[in-house]
Amino acid sequence: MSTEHQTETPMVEIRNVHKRFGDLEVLKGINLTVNRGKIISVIGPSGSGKSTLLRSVNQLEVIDQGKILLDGVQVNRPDKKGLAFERHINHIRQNMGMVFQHFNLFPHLSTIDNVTLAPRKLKGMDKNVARELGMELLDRVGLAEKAEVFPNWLSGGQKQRVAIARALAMQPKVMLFDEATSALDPELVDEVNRVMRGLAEEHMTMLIVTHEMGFARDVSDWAMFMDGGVVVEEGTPDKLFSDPDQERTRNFLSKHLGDHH
Amino acid sequence: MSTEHQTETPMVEIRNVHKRFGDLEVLKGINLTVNRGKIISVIGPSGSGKSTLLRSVNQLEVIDQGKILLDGVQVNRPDKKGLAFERHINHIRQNMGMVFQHFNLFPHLSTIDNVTLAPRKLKGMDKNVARELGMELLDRVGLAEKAEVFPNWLSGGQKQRVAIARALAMQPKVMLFDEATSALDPELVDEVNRVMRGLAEEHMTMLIVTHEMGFARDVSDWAMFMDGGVVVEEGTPDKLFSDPDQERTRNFLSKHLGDHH
Amino acid sequence: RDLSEIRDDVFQVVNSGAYPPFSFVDTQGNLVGFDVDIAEALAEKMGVEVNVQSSPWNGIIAALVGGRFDACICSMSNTEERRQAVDFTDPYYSAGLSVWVQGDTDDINSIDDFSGKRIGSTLGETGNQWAVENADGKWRNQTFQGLPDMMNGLTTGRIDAMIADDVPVLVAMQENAPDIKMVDVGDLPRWPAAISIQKNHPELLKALNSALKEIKADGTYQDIVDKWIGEGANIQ
Amino acid sequence: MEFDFGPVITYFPTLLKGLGVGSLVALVVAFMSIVGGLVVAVISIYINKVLSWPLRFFIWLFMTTPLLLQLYFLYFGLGEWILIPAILVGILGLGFHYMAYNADIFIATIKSVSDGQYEASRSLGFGHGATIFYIIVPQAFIRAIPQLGNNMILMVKDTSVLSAIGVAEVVYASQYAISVTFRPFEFFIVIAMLYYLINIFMELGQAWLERQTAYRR
Amino acid sequence: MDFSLMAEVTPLLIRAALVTIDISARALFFGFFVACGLVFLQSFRFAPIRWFARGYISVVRGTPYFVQLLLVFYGGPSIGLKLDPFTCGVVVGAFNIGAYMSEAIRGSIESVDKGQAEAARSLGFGKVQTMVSVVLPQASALMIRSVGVLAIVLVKNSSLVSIISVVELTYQAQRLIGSTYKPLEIFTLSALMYIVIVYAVMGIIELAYRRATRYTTQ
Ligand SMILES: Nc1ncnc2c1ncn2[C@@H]1O[C@H](COP(=O)(O)OP(=O)(O)OP(=O)(O)O)[C@@H](O)[C@H]1O
Ligand SMILES: Nc1ncnc2c1ncn2[C@@H]1O[C@H](COP(=O)(O)OP(=O)(O)OP(=O)(O)O)[C@@H](O)[C@H]1O
Ligand SMILES: [Mg+2]
Ligand SMILES: [Mg+2]
Repeated sequence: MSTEHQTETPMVEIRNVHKRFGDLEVLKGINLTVNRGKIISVIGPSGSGKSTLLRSVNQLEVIDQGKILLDGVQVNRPDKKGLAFERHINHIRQNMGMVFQHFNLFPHLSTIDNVTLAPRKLKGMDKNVARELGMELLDRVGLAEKAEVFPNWLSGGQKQRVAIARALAMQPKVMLFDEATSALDPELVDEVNRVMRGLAEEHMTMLIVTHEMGFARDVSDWAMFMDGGVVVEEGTPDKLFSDPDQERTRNFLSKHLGDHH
Repeated sequence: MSTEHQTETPMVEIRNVHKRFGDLEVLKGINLTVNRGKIISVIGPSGSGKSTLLRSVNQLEVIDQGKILLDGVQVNRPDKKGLAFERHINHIRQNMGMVFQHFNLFPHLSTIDNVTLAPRKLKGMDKNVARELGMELLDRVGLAEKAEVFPNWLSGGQKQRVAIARALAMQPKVMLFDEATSALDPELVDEVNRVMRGLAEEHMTMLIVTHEMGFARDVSDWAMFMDGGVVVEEGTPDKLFSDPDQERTRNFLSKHLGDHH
Repeated sequence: RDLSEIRDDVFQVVNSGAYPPFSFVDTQGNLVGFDVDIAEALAEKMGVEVNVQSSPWNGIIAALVGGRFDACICSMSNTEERRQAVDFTDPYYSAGLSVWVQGDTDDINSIDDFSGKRIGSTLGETGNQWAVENADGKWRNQTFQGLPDMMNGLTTGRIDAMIADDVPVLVAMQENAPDIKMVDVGDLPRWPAAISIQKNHPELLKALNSALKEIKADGTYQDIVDKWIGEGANIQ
Repeated sequence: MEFDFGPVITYFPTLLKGLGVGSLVALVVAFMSIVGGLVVAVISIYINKVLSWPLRFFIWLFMTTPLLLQLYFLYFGLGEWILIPAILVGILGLGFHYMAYNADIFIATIKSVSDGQYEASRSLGFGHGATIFYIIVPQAFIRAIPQLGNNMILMVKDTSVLSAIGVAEVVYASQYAISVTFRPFEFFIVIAMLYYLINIFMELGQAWLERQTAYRR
Repeated sequence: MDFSLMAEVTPLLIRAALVTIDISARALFFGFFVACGLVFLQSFRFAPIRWFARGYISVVRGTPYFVQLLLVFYGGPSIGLKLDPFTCGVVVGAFNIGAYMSEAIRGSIESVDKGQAEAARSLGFGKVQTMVSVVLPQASALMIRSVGVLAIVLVKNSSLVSIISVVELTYQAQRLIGSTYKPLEIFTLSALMYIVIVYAVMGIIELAYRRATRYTTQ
């Protein structure tokens, strides 16, 4: 097995993944390899299946066909049922942080508790240690002074940053971002950008769904363009954004680039 | 009174608006004039009070001080209480469409019903007429085939577009967008951009809160930069984005421009 | 209401409806019993129309005091305290307390033997009052909502002995012969059962008393006793 | 009607003692029925059907039959085999009864907590059970407070049913006193006031809870 | 079990059960309007009206039902309100359950996300229309459950009206036990009848609940 060569195992592997909702086939055989410490962006039009792909990676959506591997370990396990699958997937998910498009903060917990709940309960981290870690993370996203505030009182961007801090608190191997920066202003995008770079240096792997081409181009090591449930094209950001091979990609990007000139 | 010169009355006037949440003063005397058929963008860092300002315009937040006028008619009416204020504000709000940062679609209604509910109930529009209008609007945002689907089954961008269609269905005089395009991919941004331009030609006035500087610059006739509850600077997009007067604005924008080059 | 008003209307009488043989519903749903017949006999003598209804015990007192009913012909004991609140007619029978134990109990033969035992009584009845006032920490009182409950409690061993008016228990014994027996523990008080009416209605009181005398005199009373209590029984 | 509250004063200590007994029962029952109701709701929504079937039957049984009958069954019906002390019968009967009612409320509020919350928690690595415990239940509980308050306020007054099996709570105490003194209205008015006193505390508690949780919705 | 006795008393108990159904159904019907009225009054801006509604709810929930029955039944005539026992049961029942129901309705309404009402208001919906078109449909799931519980409570609490001499199921059963000394048989029968009634109510609740939550599952 390839797990012997730790450093060479890709962090995430997506192999021929299919997913349907009723009659609608949303993912039609997706393949993607994400190497350790890399940042991969997924772009594509609305409804193309980006969120569904991301949710499949940590099995919030059970896929119909194909394989997903995290660090060489298979994530989807059609052979495991019930409790056995539960135990397996909970363990896996602790290594994958996810930031949702709609944030999904826990409204009954203060900001700091949102961040520290998982390390306290899942890793049995001491309350004070967790608090320190949480404050550090909140500080990193510029929200230290909102620690005791409840999510309902936060602005959109503030919520999003709390969601990022919450996902980071488990010190996962991979971070999955679903439009993680859409509610952030440029200064913060820059901030998050720096945070991500820092994480990448600490060998954090990141899979990012985004609509902000500029951000995607800036931050990522590899980019993938999806449409209608299939991968249209992938490559380095430089290549994909400046000189795409596919007509479809060009069309999509031209709209965007048109915005700025 | 200035109402005689219809064309010269500004569509929206915000005069010295103050708003506090408990101890936190979020708006510290904002002034803004939005002329008929113009698109105004409000930009600024997270937590600067942009959403609060927008919500104040249609009195979802009751302001503590100042005046807001729609087409020469005062919106906030500290003198009116109870039912009188109710009648007044409901009437006013029918002329202001709002698209929320979190969309707030009605989960118990299908997409088309989300769009047609207001014209049917408030204008007594015939069911079939409303349906036709609704389908037209859904088509305009590219979602005709999702008419019978419930919001829970929509992707992020799809939800946002439904929210836009819903606000347009009342054929308001002013549209208020709170990050109305954050979940839209470039193609759609372009689409929405065109929709907005079309609306502007039909003399629709628009007030837009956005983080996408490119979009703001492209689409708007006037731009305002807020920070910490005050207006730092305003001007034409060309001036504001290329050659701002204030250090603070320059700083904020430099981060953004840095993204793309 | 006093008599004159009742004459124009109906004489409203209440009982508990769950106290055989004095008042109960038969399997046809009719309210019958000793108290009911007495009420009807009295009404006939008084020359008024009568309507007999039932209400749970805790409602009865309210019903009487509250004035929705004119009289309670419900085997009510005439006691000192109650006379503060209502008026009583002359007694129409006299009820005796009795003590009952399980068939195989032999260690309860006097009131002294109650010591340390659990003694049952029906909440709100005179037996209950006697047991509460005389317990003085010597025995534990346990109460029930009605005789059927209490007999159940006795046979299942929730209580060691029960205190109840004798006639209803004797009648119940005939009906379904549970394994219990009466023990003679010596002196237990007897209370006169009387009709209660609201205070300050002298006309009604007088009419009821004279009607009582009449039915006792002309044999109607003994016929009713024979019918419900037992041939030739003497409960005066 | 003339009122004479003299007798009430004589029996007031007994009434207070009855109130104490009733409150004690109510406290235990409140705890039992809320925790139990939550457990029943969680199991019947989340755990597999095999376990949930008997539970649904349990809910069904206690919801469909009157409390009084349940008490009679536990007190007299089981008397042939086991003699449960009256106060325990009362606690069990009331407890299970309101457990069934509360479960019904929790079922609705648990289902109303959005799927997004469940997913967010699962994606952090919380298991099914932990998600329910840390995320779903607290939010469902917050939403259930007004209805739970309603049920508990009803329950406090239902403790009077226990007088049927001889538990000396306040209605029981008054029943004895009324049959001795024949002053029903005076006693009922005083009982109503005593209950109202308890109710004020419960309403204050509920309002406090609602205020504490208002911004946590 | 004495089956012949059971057969004999069944018609009597059925008649009493019909009284139970009748009195509960009417109280529920009128109680719902009382509840809506109370919810409505609590939304007034004029504080004394709100206080009145809160005070009413507080007092009615705070005092025992049987005391309310007795006071209205016996105290009523002195203020010119002379109701026959059945009507009194319906009226007091409706005003009693209405207080609880208004709290149940309020709680359900408050459980709906605030953003929903804001979205409707921003479209120009008035308070009432927002309530009817947007908030209530989403509150209805919880409302059906919690009002449903109260409907069941009402059926079961109807036994308390016997205190004002209405012969309903429980009291009839107790009277029959008093005369026959057969508690097991008679309680079994009356329990069966309660089960049938309440089960029917639960069935209706379940159906309504499924309808109200249709949009969450497609
Ligand atoms: N209901 C509330 N109670 C208390 N504080 C609030 C409330 N709503 C907003 N705030 C605070 O007011 C400030 C301004 O919020 P607002 O939502 O207007 O920001 P914004 O400019 O829209 O930010 P973003 O770009 O992140 O959406 C924030 O600091 C926020 O925490
Ligand atoms: N639970 C569901 N049931 C049915 N259809 C669904 C469901 N979730 C998503 N879909 C559909 O699947 C398609 C892909 O959705 P997805 O959320 O993956 O899109 P996306 O690429 O993330 O779009 P966006 O950029 O707008 O967020 C959409 O057409 C959507 O309507
Ligand atoms: Mg998406
Ligand atoms: Mg905002």
